[in-house]
Amino acid sequence: MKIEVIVFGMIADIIGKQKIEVNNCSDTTSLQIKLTHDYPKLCQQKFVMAVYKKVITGNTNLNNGDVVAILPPFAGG
Amino acid sequence: MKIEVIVFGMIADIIGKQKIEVNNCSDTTSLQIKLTHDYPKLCQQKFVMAVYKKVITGNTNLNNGDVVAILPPFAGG
Amino acid sequence: MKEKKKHKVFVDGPISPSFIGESIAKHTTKTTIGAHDIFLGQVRADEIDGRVVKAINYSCYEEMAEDKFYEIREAIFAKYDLTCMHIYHSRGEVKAGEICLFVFVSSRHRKMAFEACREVVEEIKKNVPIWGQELFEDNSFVWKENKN
Amino acid sequence: MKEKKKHKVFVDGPISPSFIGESIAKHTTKTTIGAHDIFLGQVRADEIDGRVVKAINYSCYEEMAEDKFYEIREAIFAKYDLTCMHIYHSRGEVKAGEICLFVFVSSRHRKMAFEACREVVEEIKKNVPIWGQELFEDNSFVWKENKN
Repeated sequence: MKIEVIVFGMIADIIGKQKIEVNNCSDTTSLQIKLTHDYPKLCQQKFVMAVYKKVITGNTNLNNGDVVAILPPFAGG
Repeated sequence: MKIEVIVFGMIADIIGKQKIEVNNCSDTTSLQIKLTHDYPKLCQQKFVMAVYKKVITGNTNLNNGDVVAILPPFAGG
Repeated sequence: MKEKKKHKVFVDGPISPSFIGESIAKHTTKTTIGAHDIFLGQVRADEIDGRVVKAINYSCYEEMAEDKFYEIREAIFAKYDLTCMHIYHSRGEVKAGEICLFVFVSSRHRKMAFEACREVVEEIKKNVPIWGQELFEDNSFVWKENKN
Repeated sequence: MKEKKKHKVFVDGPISPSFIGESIAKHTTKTTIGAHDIFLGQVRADEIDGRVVKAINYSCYEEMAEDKFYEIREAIFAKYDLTCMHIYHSRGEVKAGEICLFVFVSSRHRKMAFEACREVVEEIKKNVPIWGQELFEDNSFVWKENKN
């Protein structure tokens, strides 16, 4: 099972690319644990996650091929 | 004793000119009584008076040569 | 950085969109500004008793109006931390669809700009001696009344 | 009279003052409008740890941002009686003193225009996935953080 993870702003600086693939994460909490394990600097970073362009507020199930975005605090305007 | 009275907007329509001279009014209340006597249509009209560009809120003494403006409701913007 | 220079508020006829664009462009050098709020009053083609307003003819008690604009300016700079503020109001005829009032407030942050701009517009409507004849196609008119 | 046509929000680089002037001019034919409120965000030359910001480089999650702009638009037309509303936001580099955000709200009366414009700006700052690198003279940068 593959999840496509897209990252923005300072999160992209930490991860070093704009898109990664993550295997074997069945929900957003396990995805977050895996990402902070692989990229420890993420722990010091504020961010929200969006599944298919919708910001999630609690743990959300993921399916093969889902697109999850990691979004640091917005700074438009 | 002469008071110079300047009028604007619909008040000028009622009086038929933009400036008149009024004699023997020692305060703004007596001026108002004289004006509404001479121009009865003023009674149906909302207005404030300004002495030397300051809107007055109560009866105000007048001296020879004072300039009093009769101002209908403002409609700027 | 505060700019409190007094300029002429009244302009003859409508305020042109290109003048507004040029006013905005002049602020490019003021790099402490983060937020502008601009209010524009535009003449509506209102229908009144079956007749349609084609223009408003503005008149004012100019000496008193200039004093009031100055007081509004002083009070707003005392109350808010603004970089600059400009007011322009038409005198004479302004057609429906054209602009008769231009209030331009600039500040570091948006909160100040929004609040100050709104307050200036309310003060102008309430305290500045300006009147308008709403002119119809047949050259008859009614005196404009401001609503809240 | 409501105009809810979806247009592209993102523009590459700064929003020019003449574009703003032209946008205002386009509303001359809409004679039910009595009030416009325009908010402009301008890049500040802030000093951060002794270095001065020379520009902001904006990036976004474009697909999500366009969805959010659409949601903001729908919600604001449902809540307020507006004639029209336009939003433009920069993408890429915008120098200090240049304009990066243009929100343009038009209504019959000023109250609606003021309230809707302010609400749109707050919604953009809060809910649209846009980020900015504050660039310094030496090409180093920090990520911009929005204040309330």
